Amino acid sequence: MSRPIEEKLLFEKDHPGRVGASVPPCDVPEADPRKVLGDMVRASAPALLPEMSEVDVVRHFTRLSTYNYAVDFGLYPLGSCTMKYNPKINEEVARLEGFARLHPLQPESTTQGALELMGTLQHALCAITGMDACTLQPAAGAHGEFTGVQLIRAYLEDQGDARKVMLIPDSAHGTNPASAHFAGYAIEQIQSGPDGCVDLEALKARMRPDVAAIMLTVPNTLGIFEKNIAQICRILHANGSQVYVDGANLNALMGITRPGDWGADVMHINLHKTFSTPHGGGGPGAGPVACKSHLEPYLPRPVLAKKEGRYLWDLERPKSIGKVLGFHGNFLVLVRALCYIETMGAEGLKRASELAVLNANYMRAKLKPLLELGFDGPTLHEVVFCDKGLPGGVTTLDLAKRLIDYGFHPPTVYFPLIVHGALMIEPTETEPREEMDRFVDAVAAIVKEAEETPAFVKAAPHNAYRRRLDEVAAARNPRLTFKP
Amino acid sequence: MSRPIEEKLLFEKDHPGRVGASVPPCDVPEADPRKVLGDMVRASAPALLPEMSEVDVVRHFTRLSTYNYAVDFGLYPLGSCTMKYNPKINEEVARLEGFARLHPLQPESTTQGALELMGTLQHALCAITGMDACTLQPAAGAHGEFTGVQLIRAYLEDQGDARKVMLIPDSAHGTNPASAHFAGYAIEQIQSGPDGCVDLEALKARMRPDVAAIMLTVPNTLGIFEKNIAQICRILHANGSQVYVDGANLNALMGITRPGDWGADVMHINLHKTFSTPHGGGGPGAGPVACKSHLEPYLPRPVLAKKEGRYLWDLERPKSIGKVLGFHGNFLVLVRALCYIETMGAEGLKRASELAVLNANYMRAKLKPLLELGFDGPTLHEVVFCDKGLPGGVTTLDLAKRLIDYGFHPPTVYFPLIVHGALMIEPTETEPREEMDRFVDAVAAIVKEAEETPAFVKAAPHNAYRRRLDEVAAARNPRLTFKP
Amino acid sequence: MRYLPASEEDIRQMLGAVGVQSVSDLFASIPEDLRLKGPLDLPEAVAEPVLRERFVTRSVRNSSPTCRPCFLGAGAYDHYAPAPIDQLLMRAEFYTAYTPYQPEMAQGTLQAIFEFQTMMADLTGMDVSNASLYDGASSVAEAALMAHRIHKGKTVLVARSVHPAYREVLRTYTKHLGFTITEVPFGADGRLDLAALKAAVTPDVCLLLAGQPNFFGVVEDLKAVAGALAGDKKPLLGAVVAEALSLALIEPPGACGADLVCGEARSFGLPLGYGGPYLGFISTRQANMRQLPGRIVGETVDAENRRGFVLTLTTREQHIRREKATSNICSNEGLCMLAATIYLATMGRKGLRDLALQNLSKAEYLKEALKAKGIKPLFSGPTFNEFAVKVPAEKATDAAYKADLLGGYDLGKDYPELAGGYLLCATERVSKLACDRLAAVLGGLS
Amino acid sequence: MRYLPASEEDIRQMLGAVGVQSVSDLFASIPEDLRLKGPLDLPEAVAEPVLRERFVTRSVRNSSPTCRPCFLGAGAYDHYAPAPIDQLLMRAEFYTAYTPYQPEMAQGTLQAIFEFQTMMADLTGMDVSNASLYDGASSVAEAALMAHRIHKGKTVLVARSVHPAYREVLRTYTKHLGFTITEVPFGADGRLDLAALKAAVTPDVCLLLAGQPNFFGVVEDLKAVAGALAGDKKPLLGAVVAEALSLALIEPPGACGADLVCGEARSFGLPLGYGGPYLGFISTRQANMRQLPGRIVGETVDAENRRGFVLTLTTREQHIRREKATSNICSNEGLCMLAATIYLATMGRKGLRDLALQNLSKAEYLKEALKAKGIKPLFSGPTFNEFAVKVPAEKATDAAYKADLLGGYDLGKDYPELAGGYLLCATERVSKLACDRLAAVLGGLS
Ligand SMILES: Cc1ncc(COP(=O)(O)O)c(C=O)c1O
Ligand SMILES: Cc1ncc(COP(=O)(O)O)c(C=O)c1O
Repeated sequence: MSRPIEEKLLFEKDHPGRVGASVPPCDVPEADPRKVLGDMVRASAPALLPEMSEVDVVRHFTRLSTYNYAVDFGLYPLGSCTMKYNPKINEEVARLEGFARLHPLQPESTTQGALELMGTLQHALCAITGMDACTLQPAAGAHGEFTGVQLIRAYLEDQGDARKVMLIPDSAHGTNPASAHFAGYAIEQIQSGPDGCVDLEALKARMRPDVAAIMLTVPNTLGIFEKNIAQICRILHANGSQVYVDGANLNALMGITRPGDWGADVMHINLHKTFSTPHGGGGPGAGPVACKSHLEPYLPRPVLAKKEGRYLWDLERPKSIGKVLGFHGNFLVLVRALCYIETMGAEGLKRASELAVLNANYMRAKLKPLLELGFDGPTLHEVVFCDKGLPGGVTTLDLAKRLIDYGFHPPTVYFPLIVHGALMIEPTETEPREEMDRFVDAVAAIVKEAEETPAFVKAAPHNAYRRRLDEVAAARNPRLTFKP
Repeated sequence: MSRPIEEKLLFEKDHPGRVGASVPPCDVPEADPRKVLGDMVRASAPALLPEMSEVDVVRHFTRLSTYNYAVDFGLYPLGSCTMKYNPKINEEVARLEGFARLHPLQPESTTQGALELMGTLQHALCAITGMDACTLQPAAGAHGEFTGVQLIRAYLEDQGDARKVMLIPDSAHGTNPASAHFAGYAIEQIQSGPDGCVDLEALKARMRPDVAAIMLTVPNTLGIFEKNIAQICRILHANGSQVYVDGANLNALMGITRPGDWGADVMHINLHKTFSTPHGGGGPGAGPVACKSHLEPYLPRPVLAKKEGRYLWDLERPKSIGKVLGFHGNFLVLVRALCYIETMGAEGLKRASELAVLNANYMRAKLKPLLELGFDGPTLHEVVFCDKGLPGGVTTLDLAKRLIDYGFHPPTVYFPLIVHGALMIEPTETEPREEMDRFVDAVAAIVKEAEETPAFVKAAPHNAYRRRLDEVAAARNPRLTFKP
Repeated sequence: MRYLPASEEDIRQMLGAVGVQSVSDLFASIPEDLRLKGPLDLPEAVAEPVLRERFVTRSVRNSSPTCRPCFLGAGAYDHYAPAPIDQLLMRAEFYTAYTPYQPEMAQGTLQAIFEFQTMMADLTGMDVSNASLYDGASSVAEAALMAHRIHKGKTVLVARSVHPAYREVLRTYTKHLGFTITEVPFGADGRLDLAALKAAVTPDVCLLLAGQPNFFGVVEDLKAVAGALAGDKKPLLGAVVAEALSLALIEPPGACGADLVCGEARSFGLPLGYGGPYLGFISTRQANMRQLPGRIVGETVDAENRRGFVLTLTTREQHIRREKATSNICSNEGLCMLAATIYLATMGRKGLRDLALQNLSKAEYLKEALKAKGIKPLFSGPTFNEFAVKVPAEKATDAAYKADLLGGYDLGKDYPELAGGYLLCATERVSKLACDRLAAVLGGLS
Repeated sequence: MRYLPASEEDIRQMLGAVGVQSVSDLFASIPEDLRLKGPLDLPEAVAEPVLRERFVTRSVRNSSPTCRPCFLGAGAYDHYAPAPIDQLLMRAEFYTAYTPYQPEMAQGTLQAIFEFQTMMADLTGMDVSNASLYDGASSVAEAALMAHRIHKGKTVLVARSVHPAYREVLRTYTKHLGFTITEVPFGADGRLDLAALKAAVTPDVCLLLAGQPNFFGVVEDLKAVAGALAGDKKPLLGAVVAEALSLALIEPPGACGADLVCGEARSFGLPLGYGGPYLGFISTRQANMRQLPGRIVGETVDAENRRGFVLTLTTREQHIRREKATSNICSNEGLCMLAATIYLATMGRKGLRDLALQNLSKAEYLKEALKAKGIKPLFSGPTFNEFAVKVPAEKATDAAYKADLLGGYDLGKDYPELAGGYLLCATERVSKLACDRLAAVLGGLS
């Protein structure tokens, strides 16, 4: 193909009289909406829904798709996002009619295959995390955080010991404080030490009875393993507090070490990161929560149970925090995740983590001559560089935009917040070495360009479907819908 | 996305030790190939088969795909190719396991669904063409031609009247003479009259006993309906000759007029043109042959029959020309074609032809101020322009290549041979008007460029994945495989 | 392993570049005593052909609406999704992309979101919409939090006729935030009891949530409801739409005085999927835009002044505002949003209305068929494609199943006061014949 | 109609631009008396949801190897196609494109063909390959025409042990071209009778076609066959490969002295599909390149000297040479070729060999299991994944079916002299258990 075809908005393609779908003829008498619904009948059609032929629709979205970058094209090194390859067999099995067309409220006797699948996945997630119980209901990582923090809260209240404060390191993802906040906690940020880890002494000093829990991402968003994690758990527990682990970075740890064994009480898992389910341009994901047995009574209803060899939904959960989603979680995402786990097996998952860490360290080693590290300590599955030393006044954003011209998706930028102009790089284990080399070469070329022609770099991207987009203008004068 | 990613050849991506597929463990004792096969064991592995991971493979072909243009992007006006939209539901039903995983030699009692489908399709094709019988065995248009001509030959021989000569107009597609040649005929080219049609008087004059048949494309490759077709049939029949119709352009005629009613004896149908099955970058297609009852005894074996409500394959066909394909035809293409026919229904097919002709005439009207017509008479589903009057020494090829820069696939060029520098344009009925307007605008722009900056046009394409490719060098020094 | 490109030789070279001896050296920062000693307690890897068969087996150990016409609705409606949708979703450019953080290489996703926002606003009669939420239930909870931010009151009135799971999620979300959740009863017509509503409104009430249609399938007189909300600090009116298809035929909440609309848009081209992934949304008035939860896309221009789209109003979001964000949501339901966008473009304004009308007609037909068997609607209010009747509910589902039908929903599970109430849904996918069969089955129960 | 974008308004405007009153005016060039008076004798249009169900119904009115392990080969072998293949084929860039006539916008297809040609040449031990032919049977016919062009002789020797359908197509193709087709018998080992072969060779023989493996699954001693072809005007040796997977384990024909290899490569990632579309091919020595039928892709450079690919040697083809072309083929099996290319890249040289070895092992196991039940191979020659036995063939298939197995192929249909011969195939997809079950069933027949 040549350059992407410029495609208008759907509403600019509206063509009255065109038809995009065929509705079967009605085999019952047509009802008169006005008679049935009275004046609650819709007075005017939704004017903006376009009329298009099937051809128009297919071309519209096919053309739009060509403006996107994707994992199936190449490296997508968004840190803490684990943009690993999305296996094709997962997509195939998730589309089997016996899964895709199941109604969530069918009697359990008619859904044993689906329930067995969920039970098997719960077991696998417990085995991987070292936890005792699991809920598959949360729809994403942040949803899992919220659920997990609610479990802590319900447990503590049940102990008669409601507490107010959630401790969260400054390196944490924004969802952590937000999730804790919506569970009613006051957030207290704790500063990372010079090694990027929790300052143990400061933590000890903060141990007062108002501390409900700590939320830790392990390895953290710098890619650093929280070396004192076991001790942290002990400190918190001694204070009557709980430990929440954000499992977004579990991809570094499978088969190597388990949060449950450190002493953590509860964690969420991003199936759309560690377990290869696609990101879909922003979801759907799934954020199961795994916990120790003392938190199990509080899990969202209903809980999957097994009686006399049959699975069923147990609704009688008096201590449950209640539902967090309308039905049983993002089932079709769960299907994919189990397909991945069974494909990999115990050894394969461990190997995935090992190679994820190897790839990240390889990138680190190759990029170190070009960029400055955010923190110096050993890192696992991802590495964070800072903008110090970028020549020619070129910023992290400029570097990122110029990478687009080289055919790469940029890393996560300006996060974590504790690193100036952060560039957070996570290649994942599914990246071949040559692809990483290609990326390193691109960074080297850009650094050179930054020295020689900084203005050119600052004006990037030059070859993308769009030049740099004005985000400030968009926020200042929000235009959120098409106006005819 | 930015510009397409340059992707090497598979062999340059060979990476020993990588694995792309998982072969299940063998549940029987592993045989020793040397023991079983003796010295017929393969001595060395096929060295060039690459070792790649699944990720590598998916990226390789995904990247390659971005170098292609396709119907799902826009207008693909290849004349006589009928590049209509390929409906998505066709693709879905053709992948049902009960079709896709049927073995061709299963007992008929286990394939009644497939046989009923084929029977229904045969009936539909007979209804559309006005013929009496039909074989679904041929795999493409040319294969259908060969089959149809063989039917004629077998019939005439059976009459004790083997004849030698096949008459073919100069406007015919190259497959016509080639197919007739391989059926053992001497080809005699007949010149088109000034109206692009067969010269009736010349034809009459040629009616001698050596003429086996005439092969006519109707409408012909100029898009012109052979107005004397009925008379031609009568002339040939009076001479004891047969009439073969190349149905490549049936898309102009559905529900409007039927070759069987004109007096034609046999024809092929391109399911991958008229009946919306995808072209697949060069097949697979399907070229069923429909004929009058006098030719039926000669159809390829086996013939689909129905006995006591059950379908079966009738092998007892003593007069059959024999098989032309190993099994029963391109079945999964047939599935798609029937899905299309049943989607459209009688009226829908007629409407498709009407609109195909309307679209072509619209293109003709809009392009006429810009390009010179090859022939002046009324045309149906396609229109042919010539290169006369292209300014600046710009050729048909240059115009075609420059269209690529404008994001269009060029029309068929330099065919039919009787038009100088032919540009043969068939939009099909699935093209929306705006898309045709966009194309006309592009042609207008190029004609202007040809006046102003002809050298630029002659150097096109400029924006494609590749600049103009050297076909002469390729043919002079053929490099047909990768050499390490 | 086919997803792991590194060969032994790659590993050797990469270890060399890193400057370590072995892969396990890379994990030196993990204290020895925390390392897992044995292998994970999981089965061995399974080869793709075997695994595929295992999943096929699992899938056929369920009986779905494919074999049995489905009269079960209750928040999940069995509609047909035209074939192009899934094939477009399967384009790697869409499904293997992340959230569009780098707009210059994500315009495909961004333009589609902008189109979705526009169509959802149009359908609901609102000015703006977000880019999706997890599902209908959580959208109700997010709506309550949003209404509180706008109005400041801490009491939420929710119609008892709102989907029970949605109400439960609302409670879970607000449990520790000092909210009071008060249910407003329904009348004999199945509609909101307006007198009770009026009595419940206090200055602390920030929001009234009413189902449209409600859980009983009954279409509320939303204008009357809006009229009942009076006073100085009058609460926001939020419509909860669990069956988005109804928007094509029912007066949009925006035209009835609603301030926000939340709900579930899975009916727009997504599979039933045993409950997920689904597609939550909120749309609202322009003035409330900055209080919306979730992603929002806005129009802008690039350096060459060409139109383009970006994620916008991001200062509402957790990655910038952390605990002060309007929501904790990050990954949402992007691909589901895309499916709905394709669906709406495919159906068009006329197709969607035709389909909605057909749903209405099927339900009305089923109602009449049941009446003919002596089974009466539980409520007198008008309905869309779902309605409640009075039958021996415990027996009904089994009896239907034996007749190769997926029966309805036993209202007694959630509403003790409606024991014997049975919720039935009839979409375009149930035939007249199936309706007749169901009527015969239910009519035959004592 | 959803595939027809023109609205009434479009039609009005387009008619205006054309300058006619009505659509029927456009057909004025078709004589009135030839116009169809009534509508086509076809049913009315069916809506997509209904039609989909109809096709599902049709598809389940067949019983396929999905439910029944398949011991039927005979030219179509039940192999697993890894999931990425079909998802890549579904990229519109591939399946909705035409033959790559405009190379600058078809490099994706062209590069894939070049890769296919390379791998097929490598697998067969030849120098070059074409881009595909219709199927294995027609490739045999094309090979005969090609050999004639090279050698000029008009007699083709074909082993009687070549696939019966292939031989039949060969006869159909050559019927009117003055060829003599002579069959060469097989010996007790199932291999070509070399003495008979030698006796049959005359200066007019342009080609000997031998199956490798042949229809009985027997692997020919192709080197000995090559040795038997002597003399001045010695014929070309053509190997017919109906089961392309065997190429991974059997000495390639090129290494045994063959001049060309033709056959069927459907085993490489394509569905059984009730017989089509399949994937024919011919590969040959460099010297014969210009006599190949069908499309061929060659490497070249563009105006900026970058590597690129084009259709080449097109002067062989009908659109240039018309009746003097090397073949009439035009559309071939492009997408099937792509599937095979993806398959071969996925399997790799090691994976393909492992799979072939597993096929060999399964067949050997089945052979032994049958021997244990007293059923003996019909031939003594070595086999790959298929072999013939002697059983009451007429009863065998029914009995197998009753035991939920798809049984083998009754050789008596094509070889009266082998009445009671039964051809059985065992690929990687039949389990040990299924083999045991089949052995028990066949052993139980009198
Ligand atoms: C460390 C961390 N925690 C939590 C999340 C939130 O996960 P989700 O987007 O699935 O809600 C992210 C997402 O990027 C993350 O990186
Ligand atoms: C008029 C005409 N006849 C025959 C053919 C050959 O059809 P196929 O490519 O299906 O063999 C073509 C192909 O373009 C054609 O245009």
